[in-house]
Amino acid sequence: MGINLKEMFYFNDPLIIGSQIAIVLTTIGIVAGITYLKKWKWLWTEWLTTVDHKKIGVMYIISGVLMFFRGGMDGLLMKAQTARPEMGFLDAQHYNEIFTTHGVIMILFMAMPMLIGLMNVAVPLQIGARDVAFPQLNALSFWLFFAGAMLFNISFVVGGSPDAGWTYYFPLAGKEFTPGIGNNYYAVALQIAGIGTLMTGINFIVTILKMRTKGMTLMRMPMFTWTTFVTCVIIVAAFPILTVALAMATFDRLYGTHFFTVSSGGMDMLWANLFWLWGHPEVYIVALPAFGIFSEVIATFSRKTLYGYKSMVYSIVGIAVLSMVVWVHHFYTMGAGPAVNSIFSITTMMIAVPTGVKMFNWLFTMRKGRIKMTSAMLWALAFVPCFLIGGVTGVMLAMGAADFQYHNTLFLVAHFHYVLIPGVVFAVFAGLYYWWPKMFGHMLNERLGKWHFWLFVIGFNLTFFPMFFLGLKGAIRRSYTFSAASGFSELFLLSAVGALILAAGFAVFCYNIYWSVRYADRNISSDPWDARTLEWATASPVQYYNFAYLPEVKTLDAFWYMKKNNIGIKLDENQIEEIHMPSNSGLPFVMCAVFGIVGFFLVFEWHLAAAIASIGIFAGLIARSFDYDHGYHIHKEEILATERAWRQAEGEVNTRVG
Amino acid sequence: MKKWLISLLAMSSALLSGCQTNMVVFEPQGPVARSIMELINWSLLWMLLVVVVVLTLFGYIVWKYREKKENMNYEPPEEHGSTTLEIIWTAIPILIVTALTVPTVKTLYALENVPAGYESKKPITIHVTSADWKWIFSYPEQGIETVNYVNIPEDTPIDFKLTSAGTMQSFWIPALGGQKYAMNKMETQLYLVADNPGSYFGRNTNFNGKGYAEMEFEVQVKTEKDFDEWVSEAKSSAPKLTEQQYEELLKPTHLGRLTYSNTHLAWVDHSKPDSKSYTNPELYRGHGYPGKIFEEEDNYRSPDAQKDAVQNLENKDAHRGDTHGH
Amino acid sequence: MEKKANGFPMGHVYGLVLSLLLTFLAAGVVLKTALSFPAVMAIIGTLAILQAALQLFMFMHVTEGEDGKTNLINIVYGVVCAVIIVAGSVWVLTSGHAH
Amino acid sequence: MSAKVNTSLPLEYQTEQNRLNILGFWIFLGAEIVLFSTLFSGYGVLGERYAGGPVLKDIMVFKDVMIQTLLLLVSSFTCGIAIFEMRRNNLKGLLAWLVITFILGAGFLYMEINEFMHYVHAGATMQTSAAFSSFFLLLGTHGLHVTMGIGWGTMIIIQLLKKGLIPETARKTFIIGLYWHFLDVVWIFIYTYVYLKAMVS
Ligand code: HEA
Ligand code: HEA
Ligand SMILES: [Cu+2]
Repeated sequence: MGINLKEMFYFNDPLIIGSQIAIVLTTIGIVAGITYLKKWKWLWTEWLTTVDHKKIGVMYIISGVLMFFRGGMDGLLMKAQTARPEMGFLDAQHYNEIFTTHGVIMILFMAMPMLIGLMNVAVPLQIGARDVAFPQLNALSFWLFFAGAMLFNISFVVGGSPDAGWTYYFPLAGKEFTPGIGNNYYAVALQIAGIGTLMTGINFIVTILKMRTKGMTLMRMPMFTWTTFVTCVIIVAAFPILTVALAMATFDRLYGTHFFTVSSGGMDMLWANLFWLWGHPEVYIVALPAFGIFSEVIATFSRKTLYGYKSMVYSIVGIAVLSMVVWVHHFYTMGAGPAVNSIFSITTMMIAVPTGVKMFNWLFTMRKGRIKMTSAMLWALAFVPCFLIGGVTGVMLAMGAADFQYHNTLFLVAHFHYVLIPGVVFAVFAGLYYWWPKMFGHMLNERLGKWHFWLFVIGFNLTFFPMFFLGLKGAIRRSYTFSAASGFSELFLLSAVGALILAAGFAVFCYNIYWSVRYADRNISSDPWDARTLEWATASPVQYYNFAYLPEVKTLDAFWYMKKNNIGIKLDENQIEEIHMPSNSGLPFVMCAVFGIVGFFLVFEWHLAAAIASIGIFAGLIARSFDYDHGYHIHKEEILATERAWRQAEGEVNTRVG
Repeated sequence: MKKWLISLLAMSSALLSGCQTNMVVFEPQGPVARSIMELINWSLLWMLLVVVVVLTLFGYIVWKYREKKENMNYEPPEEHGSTTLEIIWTAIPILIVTALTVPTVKTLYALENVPAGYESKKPITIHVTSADWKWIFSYPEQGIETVNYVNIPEDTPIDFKLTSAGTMQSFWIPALGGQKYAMNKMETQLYLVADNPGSYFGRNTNFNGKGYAEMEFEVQVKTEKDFDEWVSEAKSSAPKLTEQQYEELLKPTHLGRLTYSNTHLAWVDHSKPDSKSYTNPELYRGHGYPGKIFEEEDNYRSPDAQKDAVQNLENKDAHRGDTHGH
Repeated sequence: MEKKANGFPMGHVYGLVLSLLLTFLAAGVVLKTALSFPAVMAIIGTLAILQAALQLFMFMHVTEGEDGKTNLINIVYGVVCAVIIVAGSVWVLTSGHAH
Repeated sequence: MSAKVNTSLPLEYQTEQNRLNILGFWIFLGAEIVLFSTLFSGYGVLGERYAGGPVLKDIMVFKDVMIQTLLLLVSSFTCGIAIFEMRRNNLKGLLAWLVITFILGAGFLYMEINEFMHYVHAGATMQTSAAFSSFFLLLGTHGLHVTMGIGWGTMIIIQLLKKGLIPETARKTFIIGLYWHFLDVVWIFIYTYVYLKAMVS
């Protein structure tokens, strides 16, 4: 295994050299900064080894925001390239790499961590628990995700980017047609991150089933907790499929097997089949928690309980079940015959029914309410019309025969951005504006928030609405250029301009974070929105033990009920007992490094090195098996002191949006 | 939301009235594309209804119940839902979905057969073989093979039999009908009919590597007389394709139009499960770190393939990404 | 939950005997009978499912403990997914023109 | 997470954390069902695509498959006895039966490795054809699980020796018991849908 540095860091491409320099400089900057501020110890004890679900949530969110930058930059580059016909800004190879990384990063390394991050922050609090069921596993999940994300991201500057689309269709993605190592990154990095996600799924299922506080029956759970639970069920049912599909892909690429190859009996259709068996549930994995966030936000800012709570629950369960039986709608054109296509057309269209139930329930939650136009609520409001368009075009795609004309055109690209951006990105923004005070003890600036909102929503529609028409005119996806004669030019330009506005919106959001961290008022209520669920019953930012003692729940919207009836709000000091907490652990972080290294060696096909490095994985597992750490206890006095302090400060609060 | 509403209305009224929209999907040039368009129009109607209803409701509610200075004291009522309403908004979507399902299934089945009204006419079979990054059309009955263009007679059902020599492609002539995949060692099938003579645009829509964007072809629809003339002319004047030339043809390149007076089906039909594979990974080397390549027994390896590959690598720095020079 | 019995756990012994029986029965059907392929597959498929259920209930005690119901729902859901994945894939990839 | 202990339950259920772990493991087994069924779907689709290479039916030795099956079935039984002994608080019995279980498992592994070597000699490797790629992936994944099970079991035996029967070791033992039975279930399907099916066709 000779190592050729020239080929590893191909030094002949300005774009890539630029990125390499930027990465090196940023890394040096960060290391120097931390050293200068003497923050290494703090970083290690407070963050890298933490098992606190709230901190893990914050780390997920930070990674998600960073990945949004990367994915967004990819999106902007693509828009720049197709702004005019026959542009020479990117060549075909670059464009292919960029849409591949854009798709993967946006879905797996942006949407997933953002939502899992918010789950981590909110769900244990919403059910009145001290932490998740397996705090250390939770940390490991995060660090595996992180290892996968980092491994995937270095592909742009080391060794070559994957370039077979986020759908990674074989045989193109196999060694027969892409012999470079670029596509190895996809198979290996997604595998590592996927294992992390699977463990998150198991962790939250157990947490939600077993760790609800007294009186919180399933039908009293906040809607975000419900969607998290159902999402995790889908994760557990879908991610193992990805694990196997990726294992097959890895074997084909690294060891010359014949699962999806052209030669020796392989079948490329099997990849498409397995990919979408996972891939379709995956889009609901990202959409359902988003629906949960909207439910919380809409109920809070309409000052009403969620309309049709029960049918909301049944509809998410319905969506979850249906999501497992629609995968073929992504390849109606593969020629499986009218019987197959008919069945899957029907199952797919049926998803419109439970989704519609949710839509109407949201609308009727607002009816007779008092709708407060905070930034968080604005996102939820914009979601309704935008997602509606994405949804109905989805139903159009679902009609197998019609899909023969839409498939792989920009109509499809418009559809999925119209569901993914309102359905995920809007929700994440809504969630961040909503839970920000809970996470950090200060609010995001509402005025900047509105700028962010309007720029982003207008830019989004301007970018993607023209794509419906482009698709109907015959413009295809994944094409790096188009001819002037095609008549696509105006709409493409319009779309590019929209993307700039969109980016400006996101830039305002980043500035908002910066501004708020520096200048926002710290003197705010622990319940600034007059909200309804238990996470608002404790301090902001939340004490590391969450609750002094676990609250008792009597109804849905538990905290609202507590406030209205003035029960359980005041601290009952007699109820305070010692609290048992799990200890921090450096093992997850070490495992992240080991997995990253093994993954890197595998990507470069240095099998011996990978085998040796993977001993580290087993060492980690053994170390964990022999770890009998029982955690520690917080003493009563400490709890009392903390509680008295924040409850006293609460009286002097001057910031409350109420 | 008004903006969307207006543009949606504008769009659909333009579509439904059938005037010039420049949208190829709405300007069908044959019965297959027409039946799909009718299905699409049907769905648009219903979707428009859904969008209008939901947006109206949305606009009304948000406007009426927004927080104002006057209603700051208004405390919303406790209400938990309504079974009647729940039933209504479950049932109506089910009805709409049913209204969409029935024609969808009908069309799906219809598309697998010769279009209605053309059953009496004997279809012409054309084998379509896609390779990186070109389209090869074989007329077994006529004994002709063309590359990157296909001539067909008007008003005659064409039975396209699709397969691929390597990667997965999708065969699409939007003016004439929907698309289908072409896959190695697999045969998919598509009936199309063209109403009128003319030139239509066809292409691959399934991403298959560097040369994907340019993987297009032209469909020339001729009168039957012109078509027969073209056939006999091609038969008499076009050169014969040899196996060796064919292997050359399958390399990942862009080519212009070619015509031959025989077909490659004589020695290989890529749709057969045990047909020979013509893969040569060396020709796909790009930038970045080279990975291991696995030798397959039936890999295509002409004597100069290796040389080509080496040259390919040497040139790659000079013009990365544009190996297709046309 | 099992009692803290002192004797030998006969339940386990019966389980073993039964599972051996099912295994040999399946082999017997395959080796000694001349039924058609679908018939044999149906029979041995049923035997496999029986035997899996036997392991689940007699050895693994799925329904035991305070989460017995959850465990059972979980396993049933897993099995439903398994059927969808296996039967669905085979159906989709072997129908139509895709040979 | 609290260390409250309910002594009326068997050791492995006594603490809250133990109950969480056991439920979590069941959910994990749900994921394993999906994982293996995906492998089966791969074999179901590719299993006959020998691409002109050797055919499983011709090279397999049914007698050896039967022995593997018996080894695994009996080990599943002995594993059940081990857990039974654990519930009687009989550490010695537990250890003895566990050791027997893993020895049987090792026997199974030995047979399986031999079987694979035999196939490789007969010209059927993972690279030979799609059928053998999917065969080896399915069987290999199961075999890897058995290997991991033995390694993990060894760790637990060491811990039992060091710490005796306490709620934590009991939970770990109980969980590996579940795991071991599950591997037996998977094997039943391999036996039926891979080996017996090959004999029929
Ligand atoms: C968050 C992600 C998300 C969501 C929620 C959806 C939701 C839906 N999607 Fe989408 N989809 C994607 C992400 C998503 N999709 C992605 C990423 C791709 C492309 C991947 C790729 O190829 O790269 C894709 C592709 C895709 C295809 C494949 C097309 C092709 O490749 O040719 C199809 C086809 O059926 C489809 C259908 C649907 C349907 C029917 C819904 C439904 O769930 C929508 C339901 C919602 C509504 C309908 C609106 C509200 C309902 C009412 C107001 C009730 C009344 C309505 C009616 C009766 C109609 N989607
Ligand atoms: C959650 C998922 C998600 C999200 C949020 C997005 C967001 C965006 N996507 Fe999307 N996209 C996908 C998922 C997503 N995408 C997927 C799955 C594919 C298919 C891939 C494939 O074919 O394999 C795809 C494909 C895809 C294509 C099609 C490529 C093709 O087929 O030819 C395009 C083209 O325009 C595009 C554009 C964009 C743009 C402009 C955004 C914007 O919304 C991005 C906005 C974000 C920013 C702009 C952040 C950057 C901001 C700054 C850096 C601040 C500084 C400001 C300035 C420099 C001005 N995407
Ligand atoms: Cu889908």
